[in-house]
Amino acid sequence: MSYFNQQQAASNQTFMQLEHEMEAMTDVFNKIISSCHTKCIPTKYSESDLNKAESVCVDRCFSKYMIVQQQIGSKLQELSQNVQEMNAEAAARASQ
Amino acid sequence: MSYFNQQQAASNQTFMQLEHEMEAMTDVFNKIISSCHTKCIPTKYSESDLNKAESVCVDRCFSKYMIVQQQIGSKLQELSQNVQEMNAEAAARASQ
Amino acid sequence: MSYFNQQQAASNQTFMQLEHEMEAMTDVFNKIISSCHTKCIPTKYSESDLNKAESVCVDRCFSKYMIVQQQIGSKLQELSQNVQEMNAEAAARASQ
Amino acid sequence: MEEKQVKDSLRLYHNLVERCFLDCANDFTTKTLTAKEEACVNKCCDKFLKYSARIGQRFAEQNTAMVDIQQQLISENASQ
Amino acid sequence: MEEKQVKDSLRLYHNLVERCFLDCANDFTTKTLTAKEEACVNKCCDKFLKYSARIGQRFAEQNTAMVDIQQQLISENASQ
Amino acid sequence: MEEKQVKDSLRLYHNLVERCFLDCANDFTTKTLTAKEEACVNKCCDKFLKYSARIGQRFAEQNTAMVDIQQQLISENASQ
Repeated sequence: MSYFNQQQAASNQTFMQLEHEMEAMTDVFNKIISSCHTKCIPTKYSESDLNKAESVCVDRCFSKYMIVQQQIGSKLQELSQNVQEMNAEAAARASQ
Repeated sequence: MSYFNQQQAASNQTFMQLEHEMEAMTDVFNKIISSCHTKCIPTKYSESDLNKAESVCVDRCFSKYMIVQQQIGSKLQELSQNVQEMNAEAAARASQ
Repeated sequence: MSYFNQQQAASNQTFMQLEHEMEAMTDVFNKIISSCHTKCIPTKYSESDLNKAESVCVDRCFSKYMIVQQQIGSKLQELSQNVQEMNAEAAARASQ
Repeated sequence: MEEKQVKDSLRLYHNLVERCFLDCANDFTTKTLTAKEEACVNKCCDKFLKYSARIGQRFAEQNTAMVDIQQQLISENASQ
Repeated sequence: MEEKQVKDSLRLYHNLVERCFLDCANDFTTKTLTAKEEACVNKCCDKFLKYSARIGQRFAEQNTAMVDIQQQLISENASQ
Repeated sequence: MEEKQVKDSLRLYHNLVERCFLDCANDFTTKTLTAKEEACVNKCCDKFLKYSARIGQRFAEQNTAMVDIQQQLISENASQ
């Protein structure tokens, strides 16, 4: 593969990753929209505005959602590292 | 771009639009199916037929869904026109 | 179409079918995950483990989901055969 | 286009299974469906097919005018 | 990318319609919206747009740092 | 195929976050998780992983026969 082709492939990959990340971001955004609506917006609709109490709840809800995402993300990463290490050990033992 | 290519591009665009519209239509159809089921069909399932009361409810439910879609569509179009006018004014002021 | 091209087309078709089936399988898997969670896992989360009662419920839930899928699948297939036979009869009558 | 039809049919099927399972399967002391659950699934399925056919009919009536215009636009485009 | 924007806008629109329909339409003795239902839909729609703009703002603040890094990576890649 | 795996993993992750958030976060007088909420999220996550592994196992058992037949069809096709 020529230098040019390598660059091309690398930037295609970056583009693909970006696209996937943007799709995942849209997905997360929609999940937050629906979750925090359930938590903070009463379905009576007595007024058009987002009142003070609702606004505060929305900000806290967003913040908590991010923290849960972070917490579970770390947990999954840890788990996946443990699995990889176990696989590596098993492979090392098998090749002896 | 040749005349032929222009025609080709135009009909491709029409096709793409049609595809998007058909996807959106399927999406709307599925949302109506699930919404009006919630509103009109009791989950006891005492009979296989759609009885008179359920049928009437389904027709009214469909009609109301279309009206809500229309009402919100008009609202969003109005909003988007206001934003476009504001942008146009800002651009005009900036170019003076 | 050459013999090679036919083989190529046939294996592309098999690949496409496989892809569709895998997508459908992922979809079914996610529906079971969400349905049996609703049926078997209380949202109190008093412990990290899946206890005995929950595990038994999960196995039965999975089994029942498969049976419902089978039952409805047979029903739909029967219906679609009836429609095809009616169409075939109508076509035969029309061509006389 | 045909591919889309297969996908839509599969989606209808799997949504129907999920709905009737959620509405009808409520006894997890057994591994197979009880007679009551099985009867419920049959009625749920029959009623849903009639229900969605009715919505489909209303939807088609609603869209007829719109689709007519689009078909015309396409055939004009094709005949140029 | 523009195609994605059209798709996302349509999705927002259809989700908004579904939400306000479910929350506001509750009287199926009539074929058209009652005055009460219509008022509810208007408030539901206005409030939802303000609500989702607020979430969008928080989301953008959150993502700014991350996107900055990505943009830098891409421009370095492009300039080589 | 690998792309599909990444997509499926991301989907699992985001569904898990949404579920545990909805089931565990209930106190919006604070901006960070309370100790009780954090413990709930941990248990929710652990239990869900065990739960989905169990369903996955049942699902795999169910599909083994079907996939065997498909694999055979493909290898016959490839060897011609």
